[in-house]
Amino acid sequence: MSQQLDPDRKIEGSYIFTGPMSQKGYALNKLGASLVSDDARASFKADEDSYMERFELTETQKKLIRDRNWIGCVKGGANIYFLYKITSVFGDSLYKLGAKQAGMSYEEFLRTRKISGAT
Amino acid sequence: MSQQLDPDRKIEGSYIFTGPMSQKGYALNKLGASLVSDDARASFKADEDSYMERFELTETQKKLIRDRNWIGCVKGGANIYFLYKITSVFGDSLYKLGAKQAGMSYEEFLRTRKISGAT
Amino acid sequence: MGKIVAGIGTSHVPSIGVAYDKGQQKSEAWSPLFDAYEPVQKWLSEIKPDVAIITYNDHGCDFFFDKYPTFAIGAADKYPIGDEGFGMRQLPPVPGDTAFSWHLINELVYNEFDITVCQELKMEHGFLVPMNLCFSQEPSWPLKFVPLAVNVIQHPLPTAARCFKLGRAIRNAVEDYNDDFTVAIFGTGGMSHQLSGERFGYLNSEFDEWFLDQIEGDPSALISMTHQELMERAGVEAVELIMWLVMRGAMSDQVERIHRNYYVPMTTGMGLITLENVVP
Amino acid sequence: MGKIVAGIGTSHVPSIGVAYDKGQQKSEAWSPLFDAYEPVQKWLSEIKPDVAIITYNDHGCDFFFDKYPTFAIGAADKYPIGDEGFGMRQLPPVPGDTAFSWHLINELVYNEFDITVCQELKMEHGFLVPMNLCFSQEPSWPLKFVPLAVNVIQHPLPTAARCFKLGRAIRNAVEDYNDDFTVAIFGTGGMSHQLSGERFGYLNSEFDEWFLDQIEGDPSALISMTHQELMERAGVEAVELIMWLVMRGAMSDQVERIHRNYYVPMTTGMGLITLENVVP
Ligand SMILES: [Fe+3]
Ligand SMILES: [Fe+3]
Repeated sequence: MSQQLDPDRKIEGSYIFTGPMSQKGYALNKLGASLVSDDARASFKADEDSYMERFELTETQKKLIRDRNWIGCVKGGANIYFLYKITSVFGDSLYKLGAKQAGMSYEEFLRTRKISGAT
Repeated sequence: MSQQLDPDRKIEGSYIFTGPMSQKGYALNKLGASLVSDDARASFKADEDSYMERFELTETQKKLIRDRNWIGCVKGGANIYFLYKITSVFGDSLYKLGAKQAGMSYEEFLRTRKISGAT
Repeated sequence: MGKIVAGIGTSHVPSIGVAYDKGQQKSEAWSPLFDAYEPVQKWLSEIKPDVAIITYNDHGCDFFFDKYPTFAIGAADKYPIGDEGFGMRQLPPVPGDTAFSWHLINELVYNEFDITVCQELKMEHGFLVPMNLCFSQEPSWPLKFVPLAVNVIQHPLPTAARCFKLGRAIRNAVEDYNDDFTVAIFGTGGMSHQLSGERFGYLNSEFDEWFLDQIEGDPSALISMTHQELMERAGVEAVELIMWLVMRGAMSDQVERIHRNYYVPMTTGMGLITLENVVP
Repeated sequence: MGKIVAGIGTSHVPSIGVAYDKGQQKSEAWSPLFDAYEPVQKWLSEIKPDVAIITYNDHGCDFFFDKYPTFAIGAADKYPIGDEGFGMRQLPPVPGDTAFSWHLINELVYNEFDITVCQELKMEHGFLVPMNLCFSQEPSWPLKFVPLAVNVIQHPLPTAARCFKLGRAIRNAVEDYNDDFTVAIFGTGGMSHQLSGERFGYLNSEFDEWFLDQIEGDPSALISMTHQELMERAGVEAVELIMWLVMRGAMSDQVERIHRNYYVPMTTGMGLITLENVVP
């Protein structure tokens, strides 16, 4: 059996989306997965709390979203591609979402890139 | 490559549910797949035609249903398990559906069975 | 290391579920079936497996042809009951074992089985009938379950050989798991029957008895059988018998048969076989 | 017998789709990328493949973790454009080749690949970005497509070796098809990048250049690489580079490289390689 992940080699600043992580973040990801129409995005934006009610989020998960705590979401099993659909509704595009996870301002982040216009 | 089906050995009175059959009967099967709640079954029963409108059935497919032409459905790519959900709405249980395909009355069919009470 | 303690082949005819729900276990028509499972229930309550892996096929409760998987495995704590088109059966949700499911899925995928992983699955007759026959849900299900759904309805189906190899890989995954963990594995469906076409009602009891012989003594002829041959000899819908080979593949080459039954009241040969491994 | 006439590895970064839709192909930031694809478009318009098989991954447009497949293949005449969460791109539906899809699926399933068969699939950036880069849709798409989606987001992922073998099996299936039928096969995604966690923005251009060397000259080190190593060296989301091995497996052992490009403006190494078979 060729194991593909080595639990003894944690990759710094990384959270591998394994089965147990997927189970833990299931409600968060389901919320993300729902945001694939203008209507859904508009209702979420208009009333976050009642939109969240449709999914079985725990109080902790709701708080992560209310606090825009994206790195907390990732640690809690949000898959980056589904999380991205959530953060986009709040204006956090992929690179803003990334900068927040890394604890930088968007401008700081852009300064670390070669071509800051290629967004 | 071990081919599993032999196109030169047609099995009498049988229609193998292959890819092309599945493609052909797609709308019929999608209609069947929808009938998995009391509400859906009630609306279909109440107004067949407008229920059928929700799926992209061809005129031929609609006529097969209106005519309760179950063997025609099977020849047209209806999968037996999805067709069964359609026929059940019209009171044709699995064995009645079967008898009709075989061109027998239900009573005739039951007489060919060992234990006619085991339905 | 974990251990497979029981291998069970059994039919999953929907009318058995109806008879069960109506309490007809002791009726003249149904007692030859249900009575045969009483010693099986007793045997299983003595063996007490931690988990039962149930190889079954969806009949349009969970999957549609928009996205139809060859092999799908559940990874949930709980599997609710589904509506197959005839109303919801009044049964409690089925308990799952998420930790073991993920272990199994990991090992299978890394061993080149291309599993569709299901964190939501609804249970239907293909799964529930074997459960109803082999376990009592009073006061609650006595073990946890892993649903393993196989495509046996939209060709191309996995070959019989592939099903057998999947069983082998499942055995290896169980043996790689926690000490003292015990598993019962089920292959369900069949036996001979045909539901679609003018050939509706076709049966072949001789074939079924031969299949029961071979699954016990020497499955090699079953492993190399094509879908064509299986459908010709046993009926188009009987091709689902390939699922018994997942069970057989998970057992040792030599097995001891504990129970066997065959009853054919209506359109389907209702078969039962239970096996234990002969440790070499 | 059918023939694979082109093997293409290319990144599928979403911002490329945005730049494309905004007509920024000639902007300072984007021309180093788009310019590199002009000769590729020309080459492909000369080769004129009948079908392109695009190995890509869904990013939450078609699949959710309720039922997540390892390998999914489309079998439809037409694939509509999907909404990934950011609105619908104004692109015409993608034409499919149902007959070839079913042929391919048959051969793969009978050769023990456990495919999820999709008669409905919506197309998203993983698929559309490579199309936009390599073909012109004016006045209409010049060929048909087969989408092949690989799970590269929820572990366990298929191993790199399994992806390579899938490519081999695809080549055999193409060679078993109609005379004069020609296929381009794409592996998409990557190259180095990390989107999740505090390590966001991690890049490794040295790794990317080495990967481009190996995929051309000798993929064996890539085939035996674990997901762990790939993620350590190239970033967590870069593990999707295993999809390039499906493409490479479909090519002959020796290949001739036609184009190569590498550009890394932002968070992802944007790589391109095109290959032709060296007939032995
Ligand atoms: Fe079945
Ligand atoms: Fe991707």
